[in-house]
Amino acid sequence: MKLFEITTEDISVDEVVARLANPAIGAVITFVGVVRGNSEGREVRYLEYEAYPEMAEETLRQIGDEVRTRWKTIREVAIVHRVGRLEVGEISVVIALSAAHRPQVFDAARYAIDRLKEIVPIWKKEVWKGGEEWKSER
Amino acid sequence: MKLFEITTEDISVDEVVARLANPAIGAVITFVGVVRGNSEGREVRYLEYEAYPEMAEETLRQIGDEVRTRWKTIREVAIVHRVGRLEVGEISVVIALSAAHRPQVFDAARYAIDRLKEIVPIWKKEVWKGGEEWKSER
Amino acid sequence: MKVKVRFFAASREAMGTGEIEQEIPPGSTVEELMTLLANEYPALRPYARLIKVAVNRQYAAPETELREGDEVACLPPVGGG
Amino acid sequence: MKVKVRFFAASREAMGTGEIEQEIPPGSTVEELMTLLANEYPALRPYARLIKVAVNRQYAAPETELREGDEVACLPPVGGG
Repeated sequence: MKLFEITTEDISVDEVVARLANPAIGAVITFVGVVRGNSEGREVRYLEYEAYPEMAEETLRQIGDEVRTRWKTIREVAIVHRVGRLEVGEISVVIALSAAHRPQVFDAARYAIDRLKEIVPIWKKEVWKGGEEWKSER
Repeated sequence: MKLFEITTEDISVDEVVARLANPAIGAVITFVGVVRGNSEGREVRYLEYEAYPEMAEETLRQIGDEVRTRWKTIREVAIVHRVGRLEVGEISVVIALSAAHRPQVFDAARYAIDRLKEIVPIWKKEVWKGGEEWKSER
Repeated sequence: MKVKVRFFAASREAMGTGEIEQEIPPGSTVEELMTLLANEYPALRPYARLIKVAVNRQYAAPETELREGDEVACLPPVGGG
Repeated sequence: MKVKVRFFAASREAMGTGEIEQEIPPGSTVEELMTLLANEYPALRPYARLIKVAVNRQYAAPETELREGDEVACLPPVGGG
Protein backbone atom coordinates (compact mmCIF):
# COMPACT_ATOMS: atom_id res chain seq x y z
CA MET A 1 0.00 0.00 0.00
CA LYS A 2 1.41 3.37 -1.00
CA LEU A 3 1.78 5.96 1.75
CA PHE A 4 2.11 8.83 -0.76
CA GLU A 5 -0.19 8.76 -3.72
CA ILE A 6 -1.78 10.86 -6.45
CA THR A 7 -5.06 9.27 -7.43
CA THR A 8 -7.99 9.95 -9.72
CA GLU A 9 -10.36 7.95 -7.49
CA ASP A 10 -12.59 8.92 -4.56
CA ILE A 11 -10.60 9.10 -1.32
CA SER A 12 -11.81 7.39 1.86
CA VAL A 13 -10.45 8.73 5.15
CA ASP A 14 -10.87 5.30 6.75
CA GLU A 15 -8.86 3.70 3.98
CA VAL A 16 -5.99 6.19 4.38
CA VAL A 17 -6.01 5.77 8.17
CA ALA A 18 -5.87 2.00 7.67
CA ARG A 19 -2.61 2.40 5.73
CA LEU A 20 -0.99 3.43 9.03
CA ALA A 21 -2.24 0.40 10.97
CA ASN A 22 0.28 -0.68 13.59
CA PRO A 23 -0.28 -1.97 17.13
CA ALA A 24 2.01 0.76 18.51
CA ILE A 25 -0.17 3.70 17.45
CA GLY A 26 -2.70 5.32 19.75
CA ALA A 27 -3.64 8.43 17.83
CA VAL A 28 -4.12 9.45 14.23
CA ILE A 29 -4.66 13.03 13.10
CA THR A 30 -6.09 13.63 9.69
CA PHE A 31 -6.43 16.77 7.64
CA VAL A 32 -9.18 16.38 5.06
CA GLY A 33 -9.46 18.92 2.23
CA VAL A 34 -12.98 19.31 0.86
CA VAL A 35 -14.16 21.16 -2.26
CA ARG A 36 -15.98 24.30 -1.11
CA GLY A 37 -19.09 25.49 -2.91
CA ASN A 38 -17.99 29.10 -2.98
CA SER A 39 -14.82 31.11 -3.29
CA GLU A 40 -14.52 34.88 -3.00
CA GLY A 41 -18.25 35.23 -3.34
CA ARG A 42 -18.51 33.12 -6.47
CA GLU A 43 -20.48 29.91 -6.63
CA VAL A 44 -18.04 27.17 -7.58
CA ARG A 45 -19.38 24.60 -10.04
CA TYR A 46 -16.45 22.22 -9.72
CA LEU A 47 -12.66 22.09 -9.44
CA GLU A 48 -10.08 20.65 -11.76
CA TYR A 49 -6.92 19.43 -10.07
CA GLU A 50 -3.84 18.74 -12.14
CA ALA A 51 -0.57 17.24 -10.90
CA TYR A 52 2.90 16.45 -12.08
CA PRO A 53 2.25 13.05 -10.61
CA GLU A 54 5.73 11.52 -10.49
CA MET A 55 7.21 14.61 -8.84
CA ALA A 56 4.15 15.17 -6.66
CA GLU A 57 4.46 11.72 -5.09
CA GLU A 58 8.15 12.36 -4.47
CA THR A 59 7.48 15.72 -2.78
CA LEU A 60 4.70 14.17 -0.69
CA ARG A 61 7.22 11.58 0.47
CA GLN A 62 9.69 14.39 1.20
CA ILE A 63 7.09 16.10 3.40
CA GLY A 64 6.58 12.82 5.26
CA ASP A 65 10.35 12.60 5.84
CA GLU A 66 10.51 16.22 7.02
CA VAL A 67 7.68 15.63 9.49
CA ARG A 68 9.25 12.52 10.95
CA THR A 69 12.61 14.24 11.25
CA ARG A 70 11.14 17.21 13.11
CA TRP A 71 8.67 15.34 15.31
CA LYS A 72 10.17 12.15 16.63
CA THR A 73 6.83 11.07 18.09
CA ILE A 74 5.29 10.78 14.62
CA ARG A 75 5.36 7.18 13.59
CA GLU A 76 4.04 7.22 10.06
CA VAL A 77 2.65 9.68 7.53
CA ALA A 78 0.33 9.01 4.60
CA ILE A 79 -0.81 11.61 2.08
CA VAL A 80 -3.26 10.90 -0.73
CA HIS A 81 -4.24 13.68 -3.14
CA ARG A 82 -6.91 13.35 -5.76
CA VAL A 83 -6.69 14.96 -9.20
CA GLY A 84 -9.12 15.42 -12.08
CA ARG A 85 -12.58 16.90 -11.81
CA LEU A 86 -13.92 17.20 -8.24
CA GLU A 87 -17.44 18.20 -7.31
CA VAL A 88 -18.41 20.37 -4.35
CA GLY A 89 -18.22 18.34 -1.12
CA GLU A 90 -15.75 15.80 -2.47
CA ILE A 91 -12.44 15.12 -0.73
CA SER A 92 -9.37 16.52 -2.49
CA VAL A 93 -6.69 15.43 -0.03
CA VAL A 94 -6.22 13.36 3.11
CA ILE A 95 -3.12 13.74 5.26
CA ALA A 96 -2.89 11.22 8.09
CA LEU A 97 -0.23 11.11 10.81
CA SER A 98 0.06 8.45 13.46
CA ALA A 99 1.73 8.58 16.85
CA ALA A 100 1.91 6.54 20.01
CA HIS A 101 0.48 9.46 21.98
CA ARG A 102 -1.25 12.68 21.06
CA PRO A 103 1.13 15.53 22.02
CA GLN A 104 2.64 17.33 19.03
CA VAL A 105 0.70 15.54 16.32
CA PHE A 106 -1.33 18.68 15.72
CA ASP A 107 1.75 20.82 15.02
CA ALA A 108 3.03 18.10 12.73
CA ALA A 109 -0.26 17.94 10.82
CA ARG A 110 -0.33 21.68 10.37
CA TYR A 111 3.23 21.61 9.08
CA ALA A 112 2.36 18.87 6.58
CA ILE A 113 -0.57 20.69 5.00
CA ASP A 114 1.34 24.00 4.91
CA ARG A 115 4.25 22.34 3.13
CA LEU A 116 1.92 20.52 0.75
CA LYS A 117 0.43 23.82 -0.35
CA GLU A 118 3.93 25.26 -0.72
CA ILE A 119 5.96 22.66 -2.61
CA VAL A 120 3.85 19.88 -4.11
CA PRO A 121 3.34 20.29 -7.87
CA ILE A 122 -0.45 20.18 -7.90
CA TRP A 123 -2.64 22.88 -9.39
CA LYS A 124 -6.27 23.76 -8.90
CA LYS A 125 -8.57 25.41 -11.40
CA GLU A 126 -11.81 26.84 -10.08
CA VAL A 127 -14.69 26.68 -12.48
CA TRP A 128 -17.67 28.89 -11.80
CA LYS A 129 -20.60 29.98 -13.94
CA GLY A 130 -19.07 31.91 -16.79
CA GLY A 131 -15.43 31.63 -15.90
CA GLU A 132 -12.47 29.72 -14.55
CA GLU A 133 -9.17 30.49 -12.86
CA TRP A 134 -6.04 28.70 -11.71
CA LYS A 135 -5.68 29.29 -7.97
CA SER A 136 -2.57 29.30 -5.83
CA GLU A 137 -1.78 30.19 -2.25
CA ARG A 138 0.51 33.06 -3.18
CA MET B 1 -27.75 12.60 12.56
CA LYS B 2 -26.27 13.15 16.02
CA LEU B 3 -23.14 15.28 16.23
CA PHE B 4 -22.29 14.01 19.73
CA GLU B 5 -22.73 10.34 20.36
CA ILE B 6 -21.75 7.46 22.59
CA THR B 7 -21.99 4.25 20.60
CA THR B 8 -21.28 0.57 21.00
CA GLU B 9 -20.69 0.13 17.26
CA ASP B 10 -17.59 0.37 15.08
CA ILE B 11 -16.76 3.98 14.20
CA SER B 12 -16.04 5.04 10.62
CA VAL B 13 -14.04 8.26 10.17
CA ASP B 14 -15.72 8.84 6.81
CA GLU B 15 -19.14 8.53 8.36
CA VAL B 16 -18.32 11.07 11.10
CA VAL B 17 -16.81 13.49 8.56
CA ALA B 18 -20.00 13.14 6.49
CA ARG B 19 -22.03 14.39 9.46
CA LEU B 20 -20.38 17.79 8.92
CA ALA B 21 -21.24 17.98 5.20
CA ASN B 22 -21.91 21.56 4.15
CA PRO B 23 -20.98 23.37 0.93
CA ALA B 24 -19.24 26.10 2.96
CA ILE B 25 -16.55 23.86 4.45
CA GLY B 26 -13.12 23.48 2.93
CA ALA B 27 -11.24 21.63 5.64
CA VAL B 28 -11.96 18.97 8.22
CA ILE B 29 -9.53 17.96 10.94
CA THR B 30 -10.05 14.68 12.69
CA PHE B 31 -8.50 13.22 15.78
CA VAL B 32 -8.80 9.44 15.77
CA GLY B 33 -8.09 7.50 18.96
CA VAL B 34 -6.90 3.94 18.36
CA VAL B 35 -6.46 1.09 20.87
CA ARG B 36 -2.74 0.56 21.33
CA GLY B 37 -1.30 -2.92 21.71
CA ASN B 38 0.92 -1.99 24.60
CA SER B 39 0.93 0.29 27.60
CA GLU B 40 3.79 0.86 30.00
CA GLY B 41 5.53 -2.20 28.65
CA ARG B 42 2.56 -4.50 29.05
CA GLU B 43 0.90 -6.22 26.13
CA VAL B 44 -2.72 -5.09 26.09
CA ARG B 45 -5.26 -7.80 25.25
CA TYR B 46 -8.21 -5.44 24.92
CA LEU B 47 -9.83 -2.36 26.47
CA GLU B 48 -13.18 -1.96 28.16
CA TYR B 49 -14.69 1.50 27.85
CA GLU B 50 -17.55 2.48 30.10
CA ALA B 51 -19.55 5.72 29.96
CA TYR B 52 -22.23 7.57 31.81
CA PRO B 53 -23.84 7.91 28.42
CA GLU B 54 -26.48 10.60 29.00
CA MET B 55 -23.99 12.89 30.72
CA ALA B 56 -21.18 11.98 28.33
CA GLU B 57 -23.18 13.12 25.29
CA GLU B 58 -24.02 16.36 27.10
CA THR B 59 -20.37 17.05 27.95
CA LEU B 60 -19.33 16.24 24.37
CA ARG B 61 -21.86 18.82 23.18
CA GLN B 62 -20.47 21.27 25.76
CA ILE B 63 -16.97 20.77 24.30
CA GLY B 64 -18.36 21.47 20.84
CA ASP B 65 -19.90 24.71 22.13
CA GLU B 66 -16.67 25.71 23.85
CA VAL B 67 -14.68 25.13 20.66
CA ARG B 68 -17.05 27.17 18.51
CA THR B 69 -17.07 29.99 21.04
CA ARG B 70 -13.28 30.17 21.14
CA TRP B 71 -12.58 29.65 17.45
CA LYS B 72 -15.04 31.52 15.31
CA THR B 73 -13.69 29.87 12.17
CA ILE B 74 -14.88 26.46 13.32
CA ARG B 75 -18.15 25.72 11.64
CA GLU B 76 -19.21 22.42 13.14
CA VAL B 77 -17.93 19.82 15.57
CA ALA B 78 -18.83 16.13 15.80
CA ILE B 79 -17.54 13.73 18.44
CA VAL B 80 -18.34 10.03 18.50
CA HIS B 81 -16.93 7.83 21.27
CA ARG B 82 -17.27 4.08 21.36
CA VAL B 83 -17.78 2.07 24.56
CA GLY B 84 -17.72 -1.62 25.42
CA ARG B 85 -14.95 -4.03 24.57
CA LEU B 86 -12.45 -2.73 22.00
CA GLU B 87 -9.68 -4.77 20.42
CA VAL B 88 -6.19 -3.53 19.59
CA GLY B 89 -6.27 -1.38 16.44
CA GLU B 90 -9.95 -0.46 16.77
CA ILE B 91 -11.09 3.17 16.86
CA SER B 92 -12.21 4.43 20.28
CA VAL B 93 -13.06 8.02 19.38
CA VAL B 94 -13.35 10.33 16.40
CA ILE B 95 -13.39 14.10 16.82
CA ALA B 96 -14.08 16.01 13.61
CA LEU B 97 -14.02 19.79 13.17
CA SER B 98 -14.93 21.63 10.01
CA ALA B 99 -13.93 25.09 8.88
CA ALA B 100 -14.07 27.19 5.74
CA HIS B 101 -10.27 27.49 5.78
CA ARG B 102 -7.51 25.70 7.59
CA PRO B 103 -5.93 28.24 9.98
CA GLN B 104 -6.62 27.53 13.65
CA VAL B 105 -8.44 24.23 13.19
CA PHE B 106 -5.44 22.41 14.62
CA ASP B 107 -5.49 24.37 17.87
CA ALA B 108 -9.22 23.77 18.10
CA ALA B 109 -8.80 20.02 17.56
CA ARG B 110 -6.12 19.81 20.22
CA TYR B 111 -8.36 21.69 22.65
CA ALA B 112 -11.26 19.32 21.94
CA ILE B 113 -9.33 16.12 22.67
CA ASP B 114 -7.69 17.64 25.76
CA ARG B 115 -11.08 18.64 27.15
CA LEU B 116 -12.58 15.27 26.29
CA LYS B 117 -9.94 13.54 28.39
CA GLU B 118 -10.57 16.03 31.19
CA ILE B 119 -14.34 16.23 31.60
CA VAL B 120 -16.24 13.56 29.69
CA PRO B 121 -17.49 10.76 31.95
CA ILE B 122 -15.91 7.85 30.11
CA TRP B 123 -13.59 5.32 31.72
CA LYS B 124 -11.11 2.92 30.26
CA LYS B 125 -10.03 -0.39 31.73
CA GLU B 126 -6.88 -1.95 30.34
CA VAL B 127 -6.89 -5.70 30.29
CA TRP B 128 -3.58 -7.46 29.89
CA LYS B 129 -2.45 -11.04 30.48
CA GLY B 130 -2.99 -11.65 34.15
CA GLY B 131 -4.43 -8.31 35.18
CA GLU B 132 -6.51 -5.24 34.56
CA GLU B 133 -6.59 -1.61 35.58
CA TRP B 134 -8.78 1.47 35.23
CA LYS B 135 -6.71 4.17 33.56
CA SER B 136 -7.06 7.92 33.77
CA GLU B 137 -5.04 10.89 32.59
CA ARG B 138 -4.33 12.16 36.08
CA MET C 1 -35.85 11.89 51.31
CA LYS C 2 -34.47 9.63 48.63
CA VAL C 3 -31.89 10.16 45.88
CA LYS C 4 -30.65 7.83 43.19
CA VAL C 5 -26.88 7.24 43.28
CA ARG C 6 -25.05 5.84 40.25
CA PHE C 7 -21.56 4.34 40.26
CA PHE C 8 -19.18 3.93 37.36
CA ALA C 9 -15.93 2.14 36.55
CA ALA C 10 -13.81 1.39 39.66
CA SER C 11 -16.50 2.68 42.04
CA ARG C 12 -19.15 0.51 40.35
CA GLU C 13 -16.93 -2.55 40.71
CA ALA C 14 -16.21 -1.70 44.36
CA MET C 15 -19.91 -1.32 45.10
CA GLY C 16 -20.88 -4.40 43.11
CA THR C 17 -23.73 -2.42 41.59
CA GLY C 18 -24.22 0.52 39.26
CA GLU C 19 -27.09 2.12 41.13
CA ILE C 20 -28.66 2.40 44.57
CA GLU C 21 -31.47 4.36 46.17
CA GLN C 22 -30.20 6.22 49.21
CA GLU C 23 -32.24 7.69 52.05
CA ILE C 24 -30.74 11.00 53.25
CA PRO C 25 -31.84 13.74 55.63
CA PRO C 26 -33.68 16.55 53.85
CA GLY C 27 -31.34 19.42 52.97
CA SER C 28 -28.26 17.18 52.73
CA THR C 29 -25.40 18.41 50.58
CA VAL C 30 -23.32 16.42 48.11
CA GLU C 31 -20.52 16.31 50.67
CA GLU C 32 -22.81 14.96 53.37
CA LEU C 33 -24.10 12.27 51.04
CA MET C 34 -20.54 11.22 50.19
CA THR C 35 -19.59 11.00 53.88
CA LEU C 36 -22.70 8.94 54.55
CA LEU C 37 -21.89 6.58 51.66
CA ALA C 38 -18.28 6.15 52.81
CA ASN C 39 -19.53 5.22 56.29
CA GLU C 40 -22.13 2.83 55.00
CA TYR C 41 -20.03 1.20 52.23
CA PRO C 42 -16.41 0.61 53.34
CA ALA C 43 -15.61 -0.70 49.81
CA LEU C 44 -16.15 2.81 48.50
CA ARG C 45 -13.61 4.48 50.79
CA PRO C 46 -10.47 4.04 48.64
CA TYR C 47 -12.25 5.95 45.86
CA ALA C 48 -14.04 8.58 47.96
CA ARG C 49 -11.30 11.20 47.67
CA LEU C 50 -10.88 10.79 43.92
CA ILE C 51 -14.54 10.86 43.03
CA LYS C 52 -16.15 13.89 41.41
CA VAL C 53 -19.88 14.14 41.74
CA ALA C 54 -22.49 15.00 39.15
CA VAL C 55 -26.04 15.92 40.10
CA ASN C 56 -28.58 15.47 37.34
CA ARG C 57 -25.75 15.07 34.80
CA GLN C 58 -23.86 18.23 35.74
CA TYR C 59 -20.65 18.40 37.74
CA ALA C 60 -21.62 19.65 41.22
CA ALA C 61 -19.67 21.29 44.05
CA PRO C 62 -19.54 19.59 47.51
CA GLU C 63 -21.83 22.25 49.01
CA THR C 64 -24.60 21.65 46.45
CA GLU C 65 -27.88 20.91 48.22
CA LEU C 66 -29.70 17.78 47.09
CA ARG C 67 -33.42 17.37 46.43
CA GLU C 68 -35.76 14.45 46.46
CA GLY C 69 -35.30 12.31 43.36
CA ASP C 70 -31.97 13.81 42.27
CA GLU C 71 -29.68 11.58 40.20
CA VAL C 72 -26.27 11.71 41.84
CA ALA C 73 -23.34 10.10 39.99
CA CYS C 74 -20.00 9.07 41.48
CA LEU C 75 -17.36 9.71 38.82
CA PRO C 76 -13.83 8.34 39.33
CA PRO C 77 -11.11 10.11 37.32
CA VAL C 78 -12.21 9.87 33.69
CA GLY C 79 -10.16 8.20 30.99
CA GLY C 80 -11.84 8.67 27.65
CA GLY C 81 -10.12 9.19 24.33
CA MET D 1 21.49 18.86 -27.33
CA LYS D 2 17.86 18.08 -26.55
CA VAL D 3 15.86 18.28 -23.36
CA LYS D 4 12.24 17.41 -22.69
CA VAL D 5 10.17 20.32 -21.34
CA ARG D 6 6.87 19.71 -19.56
CA PHE D 7 4.18 22.32 -18.89
CA PHE D 8 1.43 22.26 -16.29
CA ALA D 9 -1.75 24.13 -15.42
CA ALA D 10 -1.77 27.73 -16.76
CA SER D 11 1.53 27.28 -18.62
CA ARG D 12 0.25 24.09 -20.27
CA GLU D 13 -2.89 25.88 -21.42
CA ALA D 14 -0.84 28.83 -22.69
CA MET D 15 1.44 26.51 -24.65
CA GLY D 16 -1.42 24.37 -25.93
CA THR D 17 0.63 21.29 -25.07
CA GLY D 18 1.97 19.51 -22.02
CA GLU D 19 5.34 18.58 -23.46
CA ILE D 20 7.87 19.62 -26.07
CA GLU D 21 11.36 18.59 -27.07
CA GLN D 22 13.68 21.59 -27.07
CA GLU D 23 17.06 21.92 -28.77
CA ILE D 24 19.49 23.96 -26.64
CA PRO D 25 23.21 24.77 -26.80
CA PRO D 26 25.33 22.31 -24.79
CA GLY D 27 26.02 23.63 -21.29
CA SER D 28 22.85 25.75 -21.14
CA THR D 29 21.48 26.57 -17.71
CA VAL D 30 17.88 26.50 -16.55
CA GLU D 31 17.79 30.28 -16.82
CA GLU D 32 19.07 30.22 -20.40
CA LEU D 33 16.46 27.64 -21.36
CA MET D 34 13.70 29.77 -19.86
CA THR D 35 14.88 32.86 -21.74
CA LEU D 36 14.99 30.86 -24.94
CA LEU D 37 11.46 29.51 -24.37
CA ALA D 38 10.08 32.99 -23.61
CA ASN D 39 11.57 34.26 -26.86
CA GLU D 40 10.30 31.37 -28.91
CA TYR D 41 6.82 31.12 -27.30
CA PRO D 42 5.28 34.56 -26.62
CA ALA D 43 2.27 32.85 -25.00
CA LEU D 44 4.55 31.69 -22.21
CA ARG D 45 5.80 35.20 -21.28
CA PRO D 46 3.05 36.17 -18.81
CA TYR D 47 3.99 33.07 -16.76
CA ALA D 48 7.75 33.18 -17.15
CA ARG D 49 8.43 35.15 -13.98
CA LEU D 50 6.13 33.04 -11.82
CA ILE D 51 7.38 29.68 -12.99
CA LYS D 52 9.62 27.52 -10.84
CA VAL D 53 11.61 24.91 -12.63
CA ALA D 54 12.18 21.29 -11.78
CA VAL D 55 14.89 19.23 -13.41
CA ASN D 56 14.35 15.49 -13.28
CA ARG D 57 11.59 16.00 -10.68
CA GLN D 58 13.63 18.16 -8.31
CA TYR D 59 13.28 21.90 -7.86
CA ALA D 60 16.31 23.44 -9.58
CA ALA D 61 18.06 26.82 -9.25
CA PRO D 62 18.35 29.09 -12.37
CA GLU D 63 22.09 28.42 -12.62
CA THR D 64 21.64 24.63 -12.79
CA GLU D 65 23.36 23.25 -15.88
CA LEU D 66 21.26 21.02 -18.09
CA ARG D 67 22.27 17.75 -19.72
CA GLU D 68 21.10 15.88 -22.76
CA GLY D 69 17.78 14.15 -22.08
CA ASP D 70 16.92 16.03 -18.89
CA GLU D 71 13.25 16.36 -18.00
CA VAL D 72 12.61 20.02 -17.29
CA ALA D 73 9.22 21.00 -15.85
CA CYS D 74 7.67 24.47 -15.82
CA LEU D 75 5.73 24.79 -12.56
CA PRO D 76 3.38 27.76 -12.09
CA PRO D 77 2.55 28.60 -8.44
CA VAL D 78 1.14 25.39 -6.95
CA GLY D 79 -2.33 25.15 -5.47
CA GLY D 80 -2.81 21.72 -3.97
CA GLY D 81 -4.75 20.92 -0.85
